Order: sequence, then C-alpha cells, then structure tokens
Amino acid sequence: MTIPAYPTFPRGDSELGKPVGILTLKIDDRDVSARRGETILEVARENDIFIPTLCYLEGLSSLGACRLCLVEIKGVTKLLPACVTPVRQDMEVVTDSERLRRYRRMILELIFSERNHVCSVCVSNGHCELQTLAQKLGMTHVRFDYLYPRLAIDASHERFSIDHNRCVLCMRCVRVCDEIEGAHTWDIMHRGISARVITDLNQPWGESETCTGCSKCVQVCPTGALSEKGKSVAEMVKHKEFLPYLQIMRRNER
Amino acid sequence: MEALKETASKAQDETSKRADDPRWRRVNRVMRLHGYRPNALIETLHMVQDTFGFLEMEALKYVAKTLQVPLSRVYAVATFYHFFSLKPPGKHTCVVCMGTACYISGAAEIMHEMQEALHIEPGETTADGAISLVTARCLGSCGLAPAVVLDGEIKGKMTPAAVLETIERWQADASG
Amino acid sequence: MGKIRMATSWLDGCSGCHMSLLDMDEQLIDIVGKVDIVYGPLVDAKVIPEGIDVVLVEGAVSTDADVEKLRLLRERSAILVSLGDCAVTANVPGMRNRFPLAEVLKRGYEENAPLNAQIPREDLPHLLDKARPLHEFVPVDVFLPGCPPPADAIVYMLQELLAGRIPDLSNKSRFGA
Amino acid sequence: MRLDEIREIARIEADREDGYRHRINVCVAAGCLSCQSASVKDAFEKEIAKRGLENWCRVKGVGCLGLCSGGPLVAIEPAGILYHTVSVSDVSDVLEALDDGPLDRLVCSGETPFFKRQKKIVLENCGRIDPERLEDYIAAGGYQALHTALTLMTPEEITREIEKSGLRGRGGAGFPTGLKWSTVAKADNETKFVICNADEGDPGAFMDRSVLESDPHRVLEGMALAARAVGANHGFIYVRAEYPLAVKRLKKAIAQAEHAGFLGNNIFHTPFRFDINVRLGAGAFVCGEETALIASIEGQLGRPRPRPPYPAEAGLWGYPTLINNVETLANIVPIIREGSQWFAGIGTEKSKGTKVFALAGRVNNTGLIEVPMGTSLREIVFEIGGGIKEGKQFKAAQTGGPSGGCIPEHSLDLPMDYESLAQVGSIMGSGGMIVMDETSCMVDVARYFMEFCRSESCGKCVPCRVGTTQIHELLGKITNGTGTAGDLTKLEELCDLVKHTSLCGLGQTAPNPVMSTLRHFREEYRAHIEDRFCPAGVCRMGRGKEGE
Repeated sequence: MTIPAYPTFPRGDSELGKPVGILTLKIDDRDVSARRGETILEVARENDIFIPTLCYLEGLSSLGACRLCLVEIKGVTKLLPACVTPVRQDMEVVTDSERLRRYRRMILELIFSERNHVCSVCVSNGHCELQTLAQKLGMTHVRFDYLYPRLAIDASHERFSIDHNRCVLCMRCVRVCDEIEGAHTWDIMHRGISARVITDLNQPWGESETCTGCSKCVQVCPTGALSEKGKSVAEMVKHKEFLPYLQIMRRNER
Repeated sequence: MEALKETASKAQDETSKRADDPRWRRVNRVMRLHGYRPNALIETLHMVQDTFGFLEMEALKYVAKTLQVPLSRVYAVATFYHFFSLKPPGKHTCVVCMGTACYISGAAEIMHEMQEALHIEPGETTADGAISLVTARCLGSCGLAPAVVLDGEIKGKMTPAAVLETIERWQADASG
Repeated sequence: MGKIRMATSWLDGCSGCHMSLLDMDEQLIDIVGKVDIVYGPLVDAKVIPEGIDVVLVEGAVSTDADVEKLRLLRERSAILVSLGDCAVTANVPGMRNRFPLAEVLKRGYEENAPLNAQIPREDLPHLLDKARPLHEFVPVDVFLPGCPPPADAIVYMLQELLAGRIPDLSNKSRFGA
Repeated sequence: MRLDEIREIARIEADREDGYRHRINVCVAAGCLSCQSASVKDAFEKEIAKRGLENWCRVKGVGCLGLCSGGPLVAIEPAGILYHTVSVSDVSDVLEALDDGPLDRLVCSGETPFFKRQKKIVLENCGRIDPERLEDYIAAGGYQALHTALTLMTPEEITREIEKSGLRGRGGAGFPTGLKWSTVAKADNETKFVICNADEGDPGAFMDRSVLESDPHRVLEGMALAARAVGANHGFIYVRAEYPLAVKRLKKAIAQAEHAGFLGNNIFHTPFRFDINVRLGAGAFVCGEETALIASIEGQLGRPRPRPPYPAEAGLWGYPTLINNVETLANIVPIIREGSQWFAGIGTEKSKGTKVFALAGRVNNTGLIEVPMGTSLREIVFEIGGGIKEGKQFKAAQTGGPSGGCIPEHSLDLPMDYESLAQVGSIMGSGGMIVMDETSCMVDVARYFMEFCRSESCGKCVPCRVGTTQIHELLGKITNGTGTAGDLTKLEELCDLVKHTSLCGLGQTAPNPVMSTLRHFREEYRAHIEDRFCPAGVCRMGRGKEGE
C-alpha cells in the first residue's frame, strides 16, 4: 500500500489585519470571503457557484465518496473534494475546467454502468438527483459496458421498499439513520463492487428489529432506490428540508 | 404475560448457557478484557471464529448486544473483512495461494483443476460439507511457489496432480 | 441547395421515438421541406439506399438482424443519430440483460404462455445474449437520450444538423422522460 | 533493568554459546517450515540425544536465512557452513560431517553472489538468533539503543538522528521518516499513539513477515524509540491474521519485554512508559492505508477517509498518531546504535540505507534479500537471483505489487531507489519483486493485479469501486480475445480517472500495473486485440461472448 506524500497547502501570509475568523479566497477568479472552518463547497454555494454533488447532503456528515465535487486548487497537484476541504486564506479554487468536466462525466458513466438504472421505468423519474446530474453535466451516453448485476428488490416493509438496482451507495440512508434518527438500521455489507446496503443482519427490511419507520432514509435517497409504497411517479418527491432544521434544533439544545 | 415470562427465561437460559460453555467463556473473556467497548468488535469476532470455525448469526447478535454495536454494523464488519466467514468450513480445507509469485508459477492452473474436480467456486464448500476451496492473497511462501495449504499444512512447489491426489483421498474418506 | 437525405430505423424499441418525431406539430412542415426521407418505417423503401446524410436509429440492438441492419446503416450514412433511451442505453429491452438468455426465453414463451407454450426457433432473428446500445457496435455521431426524447429536442437537433453543425444536446433532453 | 544487567545477560549468553563446539541453526521461518524444516529440527535433536552429543552440539530454530528456494536451510556455527535442502534422512550425514568439514552434496557456498552481494541491516539478526528468546536478542546487542536513547538523548535528538539518517518510509512511496516523526512530535497533545503497520498485503511480499517472525524484539525496540521521540505512551501493532506465527512470536516478545522492563512503566528507571498491543487485521488490503488502518484498530470498517486531517494531527481516536511500517521501524535501532552518518553513507543520495526485497518468480534463487539502495536490477536478478530459471529469457520485473509496475529488459541497469523506480512507472512499494520470463503474459499480469485491486477496493468512492471493475472487465475482454480497437483508449482514460480521482492510495495507484505494461509492452496488448494472439501462450483466446 502506497502512502502518498502529504500535500501542502500554499499558505498565504496576508492574513494580518483581517477580522478574526474571516478569510478571503478566489473561486473561479471571483473574490469571495468565508468563515474559517467552512468547506469550499459551503462557500461556493453561498456565492451561487455550482459544484456538482451526489453523496453530500447538508445536515449530514461528509464522506468525500462520490468524487463529483472534486475541484482544482492552485499549487496543489491533487484534485480535492470540495465537500470536505476547508477553505484557506488566498486559496485559488477552480470548480469548472475541461478536465473536471471530463472526470465528472466519466464518474457518472461509471455510476450508470454499475447497476440497472433504467430511468424510464423508475419511480423517481423526474425527481432523481442522478438523472438531473447526468443532464446537467452533459453525460448523454455511457461508453463502458454495463455490468448488469442481478439485484433484488426488497418490498417487505409495509410502507417502503428498496430497489438495489437504483442504489448508488452514497450512504445517505446509513448516515441519516445513524446520525439523525439514531437507530443505525442501515449499513453496508461486503466491499468494493459487491457492496450493498443492508438493514440489521441483512434481514428483510420488514423484519428489522431496529427500524423505527421514520422514513428519513427514503427522503434523503437521491435516486429511486428507496421509495414509498403506493405513490405514483409524479408523487414520489423527496423532502429533505427537515435535515438542516433538525441540525439547528439539536445544536440549540446543546 | 406468559409469553413475556417465557422470553425472559429464554434470555436467562441463553446467558447462563454462554456462561457455562467454555467456548463462550473464551469469547466473553476477550470482550471483558476490552471493557466491553465497541472497539473490541474485530478482536471479538476473531475469537468467535477461532472458537466456532465461523460466525453464526446468533453469535453476531450476541456480540452486537454485548458490545452495544448496531446489528447492521456488526454484519457490515463481518462481511467487509474477508478473513471472516459466515458459513461453516468443510471438514477439509484446500487453500490455494494466489499471490503474484504463485500466480505466475501456475496457481491459476491448480485452482482451475480444483474447481473442475470439486464442482465448486473458490470460497465455497462441497455440498456434502467435506471440502472447502479457498484462495489466499499471499502465504508468504513466494520462494516455494506455487504454494497450497492442505488442512493447515503448507506445501510448496505444488502441481495440480499432487493436490488432486490429496483431494481424492479426502473424497474417498468422505464417501467411505 | 438539394434536400438532405434522411433515413430512420427502428430496432428493438416501442416506436415511441418515431411518435415523438411526428409530434413536432407545425415545425414538421418546415423540416419536411428540407429533407427527403429515403428509408424507414415512415416510408415505403424496402432496401437501405446508399448515400444517406442522416440516419436516426431508434431501439436497442437485440438480434443478429439488428446488428446487420445497424452496420449497413452506418456504412451508408454520413451521420448516425442514436435516438432515444433504447438506442442510447438499451433501456427497457436491456432489462432482460441481468438474466441468462435461456431463462428469458423460458419466462417469455413457456411460463407466461397460456397455450402452445414453446420457444420459437425458426424463421426468427437470433436473439443476442444481451440487448445493447448502438455505440457498442458502431460509432455514433449524435446521442439524443429520452424516453422518448421530447419533440422540441428532436427539432433542435435536426435544425442544427441541417445547418451543418453537430448539436450540443445536453440540457435538451435527459434519460427517462 | 539497567545497562550492566543487559550486558551481563549478553555475556552469559555468549559464554553459553561458546561452550558448544557446534551450533546447528535450523531455519523455522515460513518458507522453510513449508518444506518441513520443523521435522528436520526434531530429527537433529533426536539424533544428537541418541549419540549423546548434547554437551557438544546444540540445535536452535532460527528465523529466515534468506535463500527460501533452497529450504530447509541449516547453518552450522561457528564453522560458517550453510546447507540447503536438508531432509530428515540427511541429518545423520550432517552430524557425521561436523568435525571433518562440510558435506559437499548439500553445502551452499558462502562465496556465491547471493550472500556476498547483500548487506544486512534490517535482517542482521535474521537466521542468527532464536526469535523466541529475549536473551538471544540481547546477546546480539538488543535494547542497548533504547538504553542510550532514554538515558543520553532528548526526544528531539532522537528525531534529529532519524532525520539526518535520510531514512524514508519502507511501506510505499518513501515519505521521509524523520519529517513524519517531527510532525507528530510537534502535535500538541498529551495522548499520542505509535502504530506499526504490519498489514503486509502486497501479494508478492513477505519481508515484514520474516522480520516479525525472525526478530520481533527489533520492531518493539524501534517502536519504543519512536514513541520516545514523538512523545507517545501507547503503541499498536496491526498485523495480518494470516500470519499466525508472526502474531504468536510478537505476543511472546511483548510479554518478555514487559517482564524484563523494556516495555511498561519507568523503562530503564526513567519516567518513560510505553506499552504495545497487538491488533489483528482481518483480510483487507486497504487497511494498509493509514486512515483505514486506524479505523480498523478502532474496530470499525476499514474504509479510508479523506485527508487532511492527517493521522499525525488526528489519528487513532482523534489523537496524533505516528504510523510506520515494519521495515522502517526495523531500521531505527541500527541508526541509533551506529549513528545517522553511518546509515546515510549507505545507498544513494536520495535513498539511504538498504532495502529488503522478497525476490520471487522465475529466478533461480528466490527468497529474502537485502541490498543497498541503488543496487541495479541486473545485479539483483542475474547475480543475487542467479539468473532466470531453465535458461529462459528475462522479460520484466514487477515491483510494488498491485500499486507498482513492470520494469522491462531495457531498464535492467536501473538502480533500485525511489526516484528511479518512479521514473519507469513503478514504485518501490513494500519490496515485493517478481521476476518474469517469456512464459508470462503482461496483459494477463495486469489483469491479475486489477483483479486484486477490484476485490480489495473498499467500495467507498466511485472511481475505485466501479473504475477498477471496468478496467478489469476490459482486460478480461482483451485476454479472452474479444477486445476491440477502442479498448486501449478506454483503458487509458479509465486509468487516468481512477488515478486522479480516487479517495485513497489504493485507488490512486491501482492503475499503475496497467499503465506501466501499456507503456512498455503495448505490442502485447495489440497482439491480443488485433491478432487475437497471446505471445506468451498464457491467455486462452476465443472464449468470447456469443453474438459479437
């Protein structure tokens, strides 16, 4: 196993004279200010600069797993994920370049090739983050062979179902169940290409001893993997607004 | 109320059974040494597998409960690490080393022959529970490639024929 | 300036993309003035002609006959458009791909047949192991996903092609609806 | 324990050894054990007892003697004779020959390049001491470096010695060890940890295993020195469960060291305290990555997390943590004992010291070797390795395992150091070196390594999880004769993506075997695709899918 050398961030020395905790940097040649400790993604969003994300969700811990939010930083050879990289004084960030666009499209191609994402017959058609990203990033076709895994649908829960064909392993369900609901019903079994989300000891969801039926996992799922039963495609809109709200409430409690 | 009593006494039985059984005492000892902290999970699973040969569902539940680790996390850890097995091993085990040195010296050929002879894939056990076929990443016997472990005994410079000979003896044992 | 020689073709699909093509309302008149449709389900021609300028292909590649037809179309056309999700991703026809072919045939022709259950073996094109998108067989010049692609996107694409440009279709259509 | 007590133990031990006219050392490391060296050792003991020679001869099981292809190996001291392929039936002949000179049919000449060209620092005790006896280690000078460091040096001085020695990490990319130490040393925290990474996962490497099995105390002492330098009081050794013998010897060594007061509280009557615990890996290559390794010690899934923060700032349970691999730590004791200048005098300008390689594959002499950095590949393969088996043609040497690359024939004169290896698209890695001849297909080798990475990927990030699978699929197509002209471009694009966008080192280096073979053996790929022909005759072509 290779341990790559520690990359070092170019440190600016013009921090003197700035108000405490506020720093300035450039994103796509725009001067922006930020609070110390904020991530590149947060600062970009405050300034309406688009960086694509899939595993990231405001209100949950960040993973840096989908790699769609990779950005270029001047003076750093590696691409870094915007969702977990804190801003630094005088950092120069590029969120959009030919190279980034190419990588992002390829990452989407890989996700589409991994499982059976048939948008036309998906319950989330029209409300799917993956579908929207493909359109937004101009991924019009997949050049790699589809893997066509044989995956199951678990509809044993009385109100929800999970279709593994649509899962992108973003782990939002795992995180929301652990971090917000506190049940930790979900996790991921196996590893690599064989990884699957599971409930409890890989039991049918309906037989889970720990699931509270709160539906948070369904609401945060970016695709049609987790859905509510009995809803039509038009109705299957996900509501994630509760997350930042819950976070604020919990912080206030403390 | 009756049902509740029954459940309670069952749980009691379960605990005392585990306290009486020397095998479970080994497992409990590991957990106690680590102060029943969740971070003892992997060490505990090692002991369960070492004691029982594999990780049974009931054992996973028991460990989850005792260490206060979510069930799904226990299952995740037990399947993430390839050293752990959720299925009982066969009576005999044939481990074919697929390390680089063994691979370029013909390990793939040995593995191929074994699959043909046993009609199973690597990681599986024959239907009669007699023989498990396993691959190893590297046994560290690269100097003696290709290496095969037959029931715990490392054999170097192996050929398909030599391994088959042992396999056939095992098969004869099982049917005899 | 002479008219553009256009062909359309329908492989393993539902013809929905052709419907969408016809769904462009009054803009159809404008387009028809500029193109000759020389081959396809919309016209009578039985043989694929030489010298096609643009061919729109709907549907996935599912049989050996599809492969043959697609190769011929590619050979005889300057620009090949992969029209709709079936052509671009194999879409619904590709949903059989996660099952072995024998299982698929058994399911379709035996288990679900109320009478005369039998798998057809003669006079039909040989089904491929998997239904696949066009670009896994031939080079494709333009991809227009959608199930079906909206008529407006088709219009935009044709207008751009007529103007001699390879269109940028991102944002005009998407996978699924 | 005090220094004079150590010296006393060493003296008694030396006297005891000198009391024997003949000392028979039988290699009981993994390689020789797999050719039944244990029964050879038993046979010696029985035969000596039968002949009543107990007061003249003693038999000892020792760690790796290096020349694994000649196992079981038996060394006779003080005559300095090494016998190869000793079987139980040879035992009485060997005993007969003790007084009359060597037994010609089994003797290995000590003058052969295999032994003469090596320089042993890390392996200095391997094959000389009984790894299960602390006294043996002490007699070989053990724990004196720790005594020196604790009584005569400040932590800063220890770190400075390591910095000045130029030692670089032996687990992979070669990060300067001293710099790593000083980063952890500077971290402001009362609690710090030192971790020894013994999760040797490269499928063609076994040097860490040999060190642990042959000289476990050296690693413990190295860890204690590191702990003193960075200010840590707790250590962990994360070792593969697949190495039961190494685990057993480590645990035994820790117990001995604790009992003797080399670990625990008030070591050498100083305020310094340090304890070491062993944690078992469970079969996940990715746990060689620092953050995954830490997660695994915490009992979690071995999934890497983005860095920064680096383990040096926030590691095990969030505390500053130093992680070094076994071979790196095994270099610490000699550096402190002999001084940084001595160490810096060995090797090349940028790569100091020696490197242990697990030499395997199609060479005559396979086994564990240690050479100065900068030794040429040609010297290793043709002199130490004794050339290619059966007089075949050298084709390539693979270093760095699944993260490394293949070095072709025209680079045979390449010096083995970090920079030169990087230049040809490989890496030093942990030290696996597999030599290949014309019977190896380079596309198949690339496919083999990609299969490894695919199944070892933790699955967290998309490029590694799906990218390695797609690369493996493409290589599968090429090696079964269904590759197409566009596949090489796709391969290159995917390799570029996986290398630059994966989360951790596993993914970032996974494409290396493919990229290096594409670079040096492109015509072989072409032959598979265009002519449906495998030049090495390894790939079974024409097993393609129907309809294509």
